[in-house]
Amino acid sequence: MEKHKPVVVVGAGPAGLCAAIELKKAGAPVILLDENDKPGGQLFKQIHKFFGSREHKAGTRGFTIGTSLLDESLKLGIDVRLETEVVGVDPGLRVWAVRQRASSELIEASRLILATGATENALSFPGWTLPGVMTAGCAQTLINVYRVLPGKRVLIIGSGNVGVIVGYQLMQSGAEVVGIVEALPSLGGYGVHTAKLARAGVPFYTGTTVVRAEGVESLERATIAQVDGSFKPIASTERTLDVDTICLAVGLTPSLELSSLAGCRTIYVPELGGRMPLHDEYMRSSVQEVYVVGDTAGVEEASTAMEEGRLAGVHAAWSLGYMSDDDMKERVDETKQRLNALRQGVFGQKRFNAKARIIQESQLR
Amino acid sequence: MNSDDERYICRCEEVTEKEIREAVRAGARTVTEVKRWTRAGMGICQGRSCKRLVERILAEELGVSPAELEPSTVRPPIRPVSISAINMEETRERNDREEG
Amino acid sequence: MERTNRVADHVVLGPAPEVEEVCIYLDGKPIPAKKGEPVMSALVAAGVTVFRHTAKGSPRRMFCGIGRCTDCVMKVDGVPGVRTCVTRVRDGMRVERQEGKGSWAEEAADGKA
Amino acid sequence: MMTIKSDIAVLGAGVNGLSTAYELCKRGKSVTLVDKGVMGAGASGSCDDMILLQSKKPGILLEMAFRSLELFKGLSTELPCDIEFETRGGTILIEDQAQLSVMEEFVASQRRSGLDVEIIGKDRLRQLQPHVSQHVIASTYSAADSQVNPMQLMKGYMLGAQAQGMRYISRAAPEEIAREGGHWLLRLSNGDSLEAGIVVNATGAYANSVCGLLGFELPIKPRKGQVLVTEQLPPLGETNVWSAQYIVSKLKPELTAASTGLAARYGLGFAFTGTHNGNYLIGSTREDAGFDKETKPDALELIAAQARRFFPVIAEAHVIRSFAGLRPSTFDGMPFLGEVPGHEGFFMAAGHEGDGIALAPITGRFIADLVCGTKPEFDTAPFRVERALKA
Amino acid sequence: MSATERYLKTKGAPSLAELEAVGMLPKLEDLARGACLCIECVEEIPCNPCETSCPNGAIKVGDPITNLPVIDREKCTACGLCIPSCPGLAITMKRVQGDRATIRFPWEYVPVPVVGDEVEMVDRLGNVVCPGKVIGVNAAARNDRTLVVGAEFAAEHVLSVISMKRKRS
Repeated sequence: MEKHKPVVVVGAGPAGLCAAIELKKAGAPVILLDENDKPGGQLFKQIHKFFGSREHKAGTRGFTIGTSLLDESLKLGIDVRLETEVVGVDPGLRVWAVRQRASSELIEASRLILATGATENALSFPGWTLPGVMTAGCAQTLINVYRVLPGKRVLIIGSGNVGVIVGYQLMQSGAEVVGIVEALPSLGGYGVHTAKLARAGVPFYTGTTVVRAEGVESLERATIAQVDGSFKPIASTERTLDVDTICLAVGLTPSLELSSLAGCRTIYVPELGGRMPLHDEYMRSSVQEVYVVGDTAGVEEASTAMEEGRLAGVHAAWSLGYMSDDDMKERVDETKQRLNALRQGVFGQKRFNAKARIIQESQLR
Repeated sequence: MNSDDERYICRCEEVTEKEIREAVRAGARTVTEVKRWTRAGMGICQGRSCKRLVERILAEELGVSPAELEPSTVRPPIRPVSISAINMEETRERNDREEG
Repeated sequence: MERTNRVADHVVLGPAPEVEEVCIYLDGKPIPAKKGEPVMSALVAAGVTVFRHTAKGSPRRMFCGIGRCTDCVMKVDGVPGVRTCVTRVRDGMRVERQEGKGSWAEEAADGKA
Repeated sequence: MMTIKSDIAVLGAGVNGLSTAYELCKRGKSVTLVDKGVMGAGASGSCDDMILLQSKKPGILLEMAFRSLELFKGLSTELPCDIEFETRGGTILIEDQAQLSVMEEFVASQRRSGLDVEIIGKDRLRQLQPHVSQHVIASTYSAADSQVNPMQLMKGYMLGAQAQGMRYISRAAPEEIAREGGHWLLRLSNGDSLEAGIVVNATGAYANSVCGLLGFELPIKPRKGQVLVTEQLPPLGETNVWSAQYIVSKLKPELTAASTGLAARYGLGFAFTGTHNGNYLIGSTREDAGFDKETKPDALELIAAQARRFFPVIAEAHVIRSFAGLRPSTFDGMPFLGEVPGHEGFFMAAGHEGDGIALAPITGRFIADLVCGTKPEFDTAPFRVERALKA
Repeated sequence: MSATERYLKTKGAPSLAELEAVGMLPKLEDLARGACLCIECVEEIPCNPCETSCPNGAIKVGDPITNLPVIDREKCTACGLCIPSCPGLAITMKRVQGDRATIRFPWEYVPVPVVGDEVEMVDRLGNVVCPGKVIGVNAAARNDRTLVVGAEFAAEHVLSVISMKRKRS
């Protein structure tokens, strides 16, 4: 009986698409739900080339990866329901989906795979509600999806990969980036990303924070200042920059709402964005029928999200009897190898350790 | 203190950092309690923008790590849904068809 | 020349695609929009910086751009509180800057029943 | 591990525990307020904001509600924060002739009890509620119906009581309650102990489990009420709103057309009110669902459908969350207010079901009178605990 | 490594000295002998398209994938296929002939440069170091929209020049 109910995948970003593809390939009934009018999640605003190896589609632009995943899902005939917001789920795995913001549907799922991504963090400072202050993702959506520039002179807060990538892309769309502000003493993003901005003359302000934003009806200038050892601004170092846009790129937090409603236990892992659902090596949450993949299971990158999606898809298909033990083991092993490759080096090791901690914790409970 | 206290934390309800700190000093120890005391997070976005900020202030005031804070409760719908869209007519019809 | 913030040419994205134009009205003033785009992007393209004022009178535009933060709500075709970042334009759509909670449209007052 | 001594221990930081603690503080008692969770985590923080007189049958509860209303006016200046008390009036919407005749009778009986309430026609109703559906044929109207922000009210009581020396212990559930040497000794889950001459059990829907610690039972059951919350909206009308259907179904069940299985199961009534901040609270169900506090999509759907039936304009308004409260219901619809026989110094102040907010000010006074040995303003007989113990 | 980290992680780009310290700068005699592959990739990130793009096996990353690329100058034919393959836009090809130097570098801005454009060559921090001239623009489809621009400029600046100044649109 359980076998006839669909596996419901929420979120058609890289993680959700890969999970649905694996499930469909194994012959499991699957429904993929996404709030947007186009699948791909955040991939379609990623116009830069990805890192990784050939297996990770490295050197390929994000939107191209989105398109190819999409083609694959179409070829497989996956039931993708767009403009469908999942607004609730109960412990009985009944998914409350709202279609085209016009009608609701309750879908009973045999397994639930949550690939709902993450929410951008905010930073509060006087004036941060002024028009012109926005998240980096907002600016990226506007320039790369809608091809509209939110402003001409941009200050970016946060030097992680999101901040520097969006900064570069704003310049590609014709804006000036007047600076990148980083509270920590050293820059967060990959050196190759920061170097693209540096050679375009963009100044980096490390050990610096934004003190206030000012303007009458919209942003006209921002004041920045160096910070002391406890991250408090030093008044004597204040300087004011003429800007019409501030982009906040100060990290992401896993979207927890649906997994909380489903009753999944959580763990706090600062390296991966804060509180997130606990999960095992197959991406299964503390509720055995619910899987969590991609940023919602700890903020990383699209490349890791895809592999996590595959893990969950394979395991869910196996758990419903759509895959043999041997096949499952083989697929899981090769996926884990690729995942491990992505979690190496100065940037990756921290994430590798954090993930290991989550898995270990899930076994203890 | 300084003007920083007057900065908004909750964009929707326009709740200031000062109000949140006052609520914590008056006994609020979770995001949910801060919400009840100050309305921070009660607005149309339901705390999606300010939850992390409130957590940071709470942790700071209580002298604990954010990891130790109690996770906040969630109730559906997790996105704004129009009254007219809370309508499962189609699901019921389909179920009836399948059962009949 | 009409002020526009549209990105005409782009090395990666290529030249701006030909998209059918529609017309929306902001507080009665016509604004050109590309079919299928959200209200937000049409307004940003036209250089609109203020979408609404809060109950305390502070100006707002958009913040997250993907339907989460609801900062960008406006009155659209008489309905207040519409997220303009995830609401696509329709030809002839009436968009109004929302002041505080906004108001109910006259025609809505009669109800549908 | 410490032992706290006070004159009185009040269990439950809901609105009635708080009002009781506040009244006792005012009378110079030392009070410790204990909650297993936090302030307003139960029904008091999960309800609407209405103080409705009209919904009450003539009798002592209506009289007490009158008195409460007077007290609210005083509290709005007396308490240290704005409780957002407003008197906007209330309307109970009538959809057909059958409902009208029942409500005419009901209103007449309320008027005899001194409530200022009348039946108004369509035109008058549309002045008060311009967006109400055309199918509504008439309404009741009482100018006395009011509202208060329950969270602010609790905050006010809390701050007011604390200013007078009340000690508040949150996240501590009583695990043992024993009478020792003429006082009560409470062992709390946080390791602390509490010694008090008097204990007041104001733990709402959870009151019976506290009684269990003393070895007796009281018929107080959780009644779940699910409520929708809209975004802040421009005001739709002046008054708060109920539907006659629910009252009629209680007074004359035979008149109610067989409601659908779901609506019947959820015990659906219609309550509709705009809060001080502009959010509309739309309810509500009345269910026996144990201690489950989840909200269910199918229940929310029923509530949404009713909202549209009465206020078509609201169809496009957005719901931003839902909540459920567990109201403490009793076998006879009357709260337990008084000392428990055989347990000297142990008082009950629980079982108000949907009237918890409306009756809080008078409940606090009533219990404080009993505890201090003053004669309460109202007859104590209908609220005595004995009535349940006999049954 | 720590010195490199220090400059790279505060200014955004590695300094010349730091590049040299990790063996990422070509020697001047190599530059004079023929076009030299330059990869300015000094952090261990999981990435190897440079390796797989090279038809001659002149770039080795190997396993683990976070190894820094190692150049085998004997095998490099200066074909330039690796330039647009690098997601970090960290690869250039430089050469010195007499008092003129040439550079081929990745470019992703509009307006698209055209041969003959008089431009300003910039260093790693965007400072203009000398004038230059565009001598080639490769927009082959296989580059997936990363243009490869060739420019010539005064040879004395060959080590510091990394790109050209973006024109304001």
